Amino acid sequence: ADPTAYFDAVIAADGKIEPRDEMPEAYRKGLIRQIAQHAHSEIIGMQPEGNWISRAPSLKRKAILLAKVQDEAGHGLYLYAAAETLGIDRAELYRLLLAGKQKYSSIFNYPTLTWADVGAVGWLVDGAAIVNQVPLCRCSYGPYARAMIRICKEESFHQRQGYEILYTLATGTPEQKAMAQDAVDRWWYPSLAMFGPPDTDSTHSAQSMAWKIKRFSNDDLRQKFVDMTVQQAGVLGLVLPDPGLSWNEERGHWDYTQPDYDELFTVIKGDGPCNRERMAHRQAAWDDGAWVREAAMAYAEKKKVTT
Amino acid sequence: ADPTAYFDAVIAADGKIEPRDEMPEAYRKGLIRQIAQHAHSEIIGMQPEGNWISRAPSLKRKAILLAKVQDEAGHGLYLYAAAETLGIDRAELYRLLLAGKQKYSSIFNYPTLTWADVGAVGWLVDGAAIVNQVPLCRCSYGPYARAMIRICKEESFHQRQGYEILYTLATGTPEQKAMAQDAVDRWWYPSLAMFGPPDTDSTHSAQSMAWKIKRFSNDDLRQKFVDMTVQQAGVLGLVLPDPGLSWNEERGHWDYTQPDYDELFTVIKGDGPCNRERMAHRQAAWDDGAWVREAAMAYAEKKKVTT
Amino acid sequence: MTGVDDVLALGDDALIAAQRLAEWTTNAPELEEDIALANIALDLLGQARLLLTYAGELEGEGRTEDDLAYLRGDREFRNVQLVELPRGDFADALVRMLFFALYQRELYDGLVIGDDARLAEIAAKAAKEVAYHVDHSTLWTLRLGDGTPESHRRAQEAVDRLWPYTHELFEGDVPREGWLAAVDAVLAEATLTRPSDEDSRFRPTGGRKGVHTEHLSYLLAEMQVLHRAHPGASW
Amino acid sequence: MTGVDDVLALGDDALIAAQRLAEWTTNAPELEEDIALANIALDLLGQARLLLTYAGELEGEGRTEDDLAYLRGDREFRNVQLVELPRGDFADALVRMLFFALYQRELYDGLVIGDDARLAEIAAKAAKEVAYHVDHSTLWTLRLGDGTPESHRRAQEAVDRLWPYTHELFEGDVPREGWLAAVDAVLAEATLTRPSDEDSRFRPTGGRKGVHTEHLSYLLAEMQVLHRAHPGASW
Repeated sequence: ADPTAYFDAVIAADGKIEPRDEMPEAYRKGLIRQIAQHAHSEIIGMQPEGNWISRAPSLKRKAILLAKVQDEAGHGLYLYAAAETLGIDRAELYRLLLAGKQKYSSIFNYPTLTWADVGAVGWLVDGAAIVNQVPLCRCSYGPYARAMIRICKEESFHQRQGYEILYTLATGTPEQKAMAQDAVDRWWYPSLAMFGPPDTDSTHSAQSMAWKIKRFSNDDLRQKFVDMTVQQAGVLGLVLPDPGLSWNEERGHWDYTQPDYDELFTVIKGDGPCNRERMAHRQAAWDDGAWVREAAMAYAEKKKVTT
Repeated sequence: ADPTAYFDAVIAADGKIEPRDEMPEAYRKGLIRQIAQHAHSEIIGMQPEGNWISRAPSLKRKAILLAKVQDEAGHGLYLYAAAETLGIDRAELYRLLLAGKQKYSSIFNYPTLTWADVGAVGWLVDGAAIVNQVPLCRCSYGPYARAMIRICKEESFHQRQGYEILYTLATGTPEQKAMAQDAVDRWWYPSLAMFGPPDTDSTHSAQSMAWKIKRFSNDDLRQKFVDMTVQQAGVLGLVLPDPGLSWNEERGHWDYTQPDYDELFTVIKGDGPCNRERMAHRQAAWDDGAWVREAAMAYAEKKKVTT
Repeated sequence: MTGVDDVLALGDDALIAAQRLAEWTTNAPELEEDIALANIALDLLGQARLLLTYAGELEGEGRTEDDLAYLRGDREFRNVQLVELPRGDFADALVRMLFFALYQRELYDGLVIGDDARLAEIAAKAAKEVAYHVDHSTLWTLRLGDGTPESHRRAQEAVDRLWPYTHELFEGDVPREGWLAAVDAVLAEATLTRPSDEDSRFRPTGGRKGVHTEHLSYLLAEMQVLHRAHPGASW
Repeated sequence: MTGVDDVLALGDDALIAAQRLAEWTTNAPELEEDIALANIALDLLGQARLLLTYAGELEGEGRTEDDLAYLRGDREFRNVQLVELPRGDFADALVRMLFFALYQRELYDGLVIGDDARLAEIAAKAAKEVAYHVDHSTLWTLRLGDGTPESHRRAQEAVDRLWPYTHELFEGDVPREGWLAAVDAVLAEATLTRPSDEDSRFRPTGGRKGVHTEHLSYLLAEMQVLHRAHPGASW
């Protein structure tokens, strides 16, 4: 039998590929790359928000933020587990991350400068992530699709929390409202850039579409995010920093100014404001923990021997 | 000639012993111990005040405090230099300090909890130090006496600054005044204890008196400090935390309650609130600086060879 | 009747312990531990909120949990010094958690059957959480103590460094015997040595009266900065 | 006419540099260096006070040096990011001082002969101080770069880490050529390699517009905590 016949049939029938199924090597490799990048993004993404846990302005907000960052670690775990079903282990993925051989989402290379950034990250960054990720809940690789279902549920919870932070600020004191507007001013374009380069410049996309990993083009997803966000910004009473925003009756969508893709590539290549610090932080945590991981292994080894 | 004849004659004539002069071994050793302890106190004493440099409440106070702590480092330098004239080098004295073989003043093992502590340390601790040290300006060992003259001048400047901090607080807001009173409450008895155990229990004293290193008894100096301080506290409008304070017409001095000498001995033995932290801090700075000192030596060596 | 300061003491212990533990977020030696430490910090933060709210009610001046957490200076905090010590290494964190969780177990066990119904209710909820903290810190104390020579050394150093600060936990009504027996059992299995009471004359104290180490005011400066910069604002 | 923001930029550079440098007090590798670093921090603090006072006067809203130092948030600070980076090791401190002092030398040399008499006066005083900072940091860069293999490695790492942040110094009117030549001469003698302009696409910026690294708000939280806790008080 043709070894790819089953795979092709499942994909054609919109079914799920499972770990034990045969699959094209490029499908497997592409998925590992994508899931790993997604997992790394959750882990590195803990840093910009973690930056405000110690300073959260109320105990309730502190608890919510701490729980959120914890959820991100949890998402990292599911995703590394999903990647492991493709025959690679977490330690190796970590190594590739720290060696700069695998990427994470560039959005986390921007600094969180004020408390309002925690709100803006929740509202805009998680919002953009959800738009990107919801289609992945139907992606053709079973373990990834199932991980995404759980993650998307939590992400939309996080997005609501971010929105709520901004709403409280936007309806608070003049200083709080200014803080909220400032955060939106800084996070808007980087959030738009999260959908990747315009379709005309995008690599990987066509094959991913065919394999039903990706289901919508970058530009379609970006438009969806813009349409959704413009409406919410109105409710918040905050201004999106794009003078070109206008409703296009004909298209039935909002026209908007594209983000600066040169900046995006600069960040992707490692030269964003925080790339070096994010990686150095992760590396330091990893190095500092080496003796602990060794102790845990040595102890487990002893217990195996003596019991 | 009797090798100690010159020494004895100089002491008898209230003259100065200089480094090249012959001197009894016990005199030399005792002086090294005392000067080293004094030098170590300046160095360790930088920590409790240094604790507030980053948080000083005005730029002017920050500059004054930074300059004061710098002066203490300078005092340490003069005193180590004075000790070195007795044939021991600074590195060895450092080693003895870090090994716990030489002491520093126990007062620096109390924490500085608020900004007012910076004032109280200046007023009470420097005040007590000055009462202790002024007689040392006339001590029989020349280099020590000369170092003390310079140090006492700067110390009285520091004491005035501390007094001024407290005065500003005591005449400031109710919170500031409470902060000042709280600091005085905590620093009063430890400052009294700086004069050492009562004369009845004091070791070393008799010989030091005979050699004109020490010139007044612990209790005399303590009384002098109390008399001076009671009067200043009145001007500040702060209460010294001793209900037993009362003017003794007959003695012409203030009666006061003795400090808790058990507590003093606990601190001297290493079990005060901050002994461990002060030593750990100094040790860490020393260890962290090792590669720097090595580099400076290696560079000096190279320059010697090549020029 | 329960005093405000007694409840503040419990609330401040939990709050400051949570704040220190949360510093581990993104710094833990493995992902599972990032999650576990955040979980425990969340439990402690939850206890702190209930306790501070109750303390505010007892006080009767309308102060909320946030007023008490954000608008007091270090001289007004009532926590023991153990929980405010700097983060230290992973051995510090887990040995400290062991000492503190075992203390909290004794504490809450007592409150559950005590006279104050409100505290009994808080304690009943917290006791379940603390049981997990005890398990988690016990497991790690064993792993570190009986792991590698380096982990043993670090764990022993943590025990020696932190031990003096445990005496302050028992200045109140919580009996030390049960705690000591539980600690001894874990340390013994972990091949760690517990400093003898005779040798340890260094017994820092003062936290319950607002006399802290120099570390607490830095912790509070960071924790309170944003709240204090916007007086009266809602978040 | 000189703008408020221009003077604030200079004052904030000096203030934040002083605050970071003062963190070395009691932590220097030798006593002489404790004194030297405190001295240089004092010089910078003095410059900051003159400059902030002048900025307040230019602004004309009655703000004093302390209002400007203690009552602005990090988004209102105008310093370059170079001076706010964490303390780092001794090589970081001295290489940073070299880069910054050589920049300040160019800066003040320009101001001394500039149109603004007040700035010229401040610059004339500061220039003498900066000459010492240049000497001191040059000496240490040589010692570290050409000292031991470890010190060479650390010095080179400091150069590589800090270099990207030097570009922001030259976004204003200060010319880069003289600075670059001076830096090159010191680094070459110190056997250190300067990153080429072609290789360094990472050029962090934003400080002059109040966009800083995540470190500045922590520094300010600590620096301002006491002043802000007592609104309107005198010290």
